[in-house]
Amino acid sequence: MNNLLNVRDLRHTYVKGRIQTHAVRGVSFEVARGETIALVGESGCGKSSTARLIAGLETATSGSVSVAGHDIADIATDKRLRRLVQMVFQHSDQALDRSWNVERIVAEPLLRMDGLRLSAARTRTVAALNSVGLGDDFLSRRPRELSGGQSQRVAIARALISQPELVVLDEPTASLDQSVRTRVLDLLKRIQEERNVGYVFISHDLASVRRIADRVAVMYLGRIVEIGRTAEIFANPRHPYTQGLLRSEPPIDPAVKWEITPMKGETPSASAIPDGCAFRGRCPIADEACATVDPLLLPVGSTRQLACIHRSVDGPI
Amino acid sequence: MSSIHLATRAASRKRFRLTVVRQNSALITGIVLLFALVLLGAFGPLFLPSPNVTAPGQSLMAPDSEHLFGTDRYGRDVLARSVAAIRLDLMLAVGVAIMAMALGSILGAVAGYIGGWVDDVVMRITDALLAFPGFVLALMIVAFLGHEIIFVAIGVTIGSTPHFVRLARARALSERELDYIPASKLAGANRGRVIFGHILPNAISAPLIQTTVTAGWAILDIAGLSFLGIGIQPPTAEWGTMIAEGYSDILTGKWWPALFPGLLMLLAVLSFQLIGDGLSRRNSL
Amino acid sequence: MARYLFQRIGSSAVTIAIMAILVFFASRVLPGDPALVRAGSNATPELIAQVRTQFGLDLPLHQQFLQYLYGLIQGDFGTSIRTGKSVTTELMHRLPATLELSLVGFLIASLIGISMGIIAATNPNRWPDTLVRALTAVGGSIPSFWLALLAIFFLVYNLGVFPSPIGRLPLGMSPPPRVTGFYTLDGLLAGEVSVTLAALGQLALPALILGVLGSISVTRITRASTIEALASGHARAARGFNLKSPSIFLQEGLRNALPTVITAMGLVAGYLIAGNIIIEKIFSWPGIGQYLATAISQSDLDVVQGFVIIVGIGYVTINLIVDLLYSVADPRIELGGSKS
Amino acid sequence: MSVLDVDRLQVEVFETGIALLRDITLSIKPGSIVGLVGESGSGKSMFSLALMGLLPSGVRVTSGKARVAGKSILKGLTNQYVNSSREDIALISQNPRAALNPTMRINKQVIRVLRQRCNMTFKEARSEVHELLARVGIPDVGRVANSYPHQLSGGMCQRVVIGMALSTRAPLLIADEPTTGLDVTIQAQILMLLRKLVGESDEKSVMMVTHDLAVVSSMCDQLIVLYGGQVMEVGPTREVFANPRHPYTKFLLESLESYADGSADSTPSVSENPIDFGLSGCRFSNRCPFSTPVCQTTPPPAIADNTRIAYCHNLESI
Repeated sequence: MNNLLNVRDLRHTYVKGRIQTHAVRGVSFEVARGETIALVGESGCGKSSTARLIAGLETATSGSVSVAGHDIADIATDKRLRRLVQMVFQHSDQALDRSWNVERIVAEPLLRMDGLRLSAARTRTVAALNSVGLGDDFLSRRPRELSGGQSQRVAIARALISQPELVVLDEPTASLDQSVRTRVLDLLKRIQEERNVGYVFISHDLASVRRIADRVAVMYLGRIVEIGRTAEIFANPRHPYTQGLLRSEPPIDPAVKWEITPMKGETPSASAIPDGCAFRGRCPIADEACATVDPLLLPVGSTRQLACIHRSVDGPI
Repeated sequence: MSSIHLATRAASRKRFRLTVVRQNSALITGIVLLFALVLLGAFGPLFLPSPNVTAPGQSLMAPDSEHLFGTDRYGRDVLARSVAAIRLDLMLAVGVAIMAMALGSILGAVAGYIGGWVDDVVMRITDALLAFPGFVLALMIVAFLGHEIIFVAIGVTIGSTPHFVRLARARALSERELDYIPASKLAGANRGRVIFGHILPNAISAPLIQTTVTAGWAILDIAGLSFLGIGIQPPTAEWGTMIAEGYSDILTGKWWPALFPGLLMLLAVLSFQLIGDGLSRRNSL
Repeated sequence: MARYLFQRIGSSAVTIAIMAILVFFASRVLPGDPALVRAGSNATPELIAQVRTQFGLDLPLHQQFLQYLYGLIQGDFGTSIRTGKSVTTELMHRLPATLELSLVGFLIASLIGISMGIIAATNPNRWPDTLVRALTAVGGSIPSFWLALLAIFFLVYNLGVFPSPIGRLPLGMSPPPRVTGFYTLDGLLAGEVSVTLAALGQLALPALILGVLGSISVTRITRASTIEALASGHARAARGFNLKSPSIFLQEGLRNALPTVITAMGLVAGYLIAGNIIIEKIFSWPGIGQYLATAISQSDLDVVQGFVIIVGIGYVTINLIVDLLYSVADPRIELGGSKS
Repeated sequence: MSVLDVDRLQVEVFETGIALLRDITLSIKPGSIVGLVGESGSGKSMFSLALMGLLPSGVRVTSGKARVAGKSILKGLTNQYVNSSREDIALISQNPRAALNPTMRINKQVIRVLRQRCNMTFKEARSEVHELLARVGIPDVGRVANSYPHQLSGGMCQRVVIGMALSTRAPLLIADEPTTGLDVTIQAQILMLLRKLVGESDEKSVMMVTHDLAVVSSMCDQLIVLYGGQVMEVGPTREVFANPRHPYTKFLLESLESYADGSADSTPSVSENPIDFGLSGCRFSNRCPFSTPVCQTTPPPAIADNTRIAYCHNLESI
């Protein structure tokens, strides 16, 4: 029980009318203290649903999430445990209540969890703002007076003020300009070093993943298809989906001629998942076996797992 | 060249300002109009004869310098009565609109945020109430409760509330999807805190604008009920009652007892409408 | 499609049921003694007791409720205390008069509303638009009964453009044999063109007033939703493709405003059914509105109940039609559910 | 002859006189793909709207000239947009789903463009639809042609829009954030398609309006960097990436590279101040680490160097 976060066979199915949407289909992983795991994938891969389940914003259909030994159901309902998991959201322009000022926004966890008054929380609020690089002149500002980067810093300050042990970062830089992204990521990294907090980092942006994550889990249609150390995955992707994903990212060096065969097709709907391997419709190496076998996520080497029946043997491909 | 250029630029900029003023003119006209009516209602009675003093010898006198709006069939001064009605009608209408706004917004925000069966129940009832124009609803309630001012107020309030429920619920549903709501849940806020601390303050602007329009409608509904004889009863000076009393006179060519109260009512409703229009334009800009 | 229709009819039935329950509770449970209201405020205790027994108001509430429901299911809205006749019969007898007036009013409202809306939307923020906006602002503020009185004073008594407001036919003319209940149609069916013309003449002014008042919201919504549609991404893209302006106005503007306009027309249709209580009273139009106006001033509560339920059913039916048309007009609505 | 020639174009908010675009000068050669890059608020979308004559109400072109395929698109003292100019431009807009009419089936929309832009008869246009859709790599042509936009994915919709844009035979294609909001694998499909289709013709030029430097680096021959409604730097993509001259371009590229490879942010103190449209000088001067007093007050001069232009007072000293 050394892990900060344990996710075991997490599943989540939404039912709307007669349509069942299988957003998360058996996801397991763990995160150590001070570690960052990135969940990457395209829209509909279930990474955001997983994030909400881990934060306790929704209840899983089955499976378990535990943080620091506490079940997420207890954390979500118990005020004393609630501080353990916090979250930073995607849209910088809607992450803050526009009718509140920065002081109340940042102090809200202290007001609710610890029953403090705003004035009693002042010192800690200022400290939290300072820790994200904002001065106390921001206290009385309104969200509409903040730039995207500043909004996201305020959101980070709010997430950190209750001293969480795990922070779920749901595409925290997606709505920011390129030049601001780097700074926000660096800020998150620095905070992690200071506080030894664990991160679950959700992103579709591979560059930001490479910058911040210790390990990467690549998701497709509600499953993890490949998981391993960041450097390993980027240097030597083994799942055909991971390979296609990395290849699709345009290179930033104009001297490199970008000439690829893009991955074919589009992600099927999560309410009509193909039999066998869910990726086979887009996979360049799929054969008949893939239509019948649903590949398990199996270890290849000591630090890596892979869900592909053609790549289950260890060794270079 | 450059001077010509500057001149055309200045000219078109002026044209642009004019359109801006024209766009805001609704709001300005509305506020001025309402303000004038309120002043008239507050201080007018000080300078006018009592609205209820009858003078049998002076019945149905055409407008002249003594009675600017003429007299009705009991010899009462139509101007004094029309002005006396401002206070009653405006206060009643504004009170009704505010009550309906408060009730409807809270119900709508709660239903929209909590969802599930609470939402089902609230919206089912709202839909059933919306199956009637507010006027019919008010009419039914007044018919069942009795013909008194308080029941008229209750009736028109209930008739106006469903719109606010709809409006607030729609806003609550979209607010609920914004990231700051789960963020405050993670901060430990319970449902009540989320609804009253976050959802309502952000969802309230549309209902607030709707309140002014509703006040206008409430004037029409209240007067309509009185016109049918089930609202405010004579001899109280009220626009609808006065028009009803002037109804038979108009057929004999005496148009003033019905015309003037209607004109004032029109201006009152128009002022609320213009303010509502102007506010929603500003809000959407 | 059939499945969707059944679902919608089912939910309409639920709405009507809830409405009926609300009406019952409004009449029995709200403060105020129903027997007292019915007997009148000057009634003797004996009379009140008699009214109580006569209307079953002395029974326990749940029994009253069951009786009321049982009656409703059989189409029995009770008895008028004023005339002693069945409320259902009286209302059904008067319904065609109201429908005829409402229908013509609705057509006028749609015609005026949609054309004014289009005129305004083709010239946003220029003088035709400003004029239309000013007209709708004033029009939306006019009390209907006041407008009707002024119209009668000027157009009937001073100018004589329209006949006297004395109901569906001039004095001395007898109605045509009843087939549809619409005098204009029945006159034609019976071959009495003079009756049809006379009926149309009587109909003209009240229908015009209803139409003008009803056109306000159609105008507003046609204008607003067309302008909104013309400002949308696909309208901009169509201009980006340099498509022709009339084509853009029709396909990007009006076509996409259509679902909203249909909704507005539905609201107006509902408003007209009820909104002519006052107009019918002023024009002595023998429809259900006038019947209600008389009944209400005399606390004839079963008539009020019956009226409310009939109007409710009418309104729910209109909503059903609107929803069906809406789903045809907007391909994004999947029949049977929500916007995708 | 250039496909697009813009000379000192100025776009202002009328009410306040704030210049959203200031002195924009640039040109695009036939057969090239040019990237117009900028972060939010840079005015890149405003510029493409100005070229299309689709500026929002209250915003006008106040001075400057613009020619598309040699024809002036603005006329007279008031800089009114010449409506027929749009014949020479086709727009591929952001959010392809919203760019298609939700109440029309795809085939009707395509037919409409073909009839009105290519003077085809209804029959000709109808027989052309399937071929057009197939050319943009749509696999299931019959089904897609019969669908409404909401029944298709964003990628499919963008293919349809690209197909319609190419069918207009306009020499200039403006692609406004054509892949923003699409998944990265779909983005790769669309970008490859766009490059292939543009490569097939020598006359067509594309102006890619984007915030994504990676897209620019892999797609564009030329690069125009915009900040606060002002051009910062213009030049061939390779040269600008290899050796940015303007402090803003430097900052942008360094943050991108350090972002990608994980190294520390080495750019000197570039502040996070928001864009100040009231600045009479260089719009970047309130963030620029090399800012001098003259930067605040005077718009920067164009310093040309061979194929490249940078707008900066202090190029020599940096």
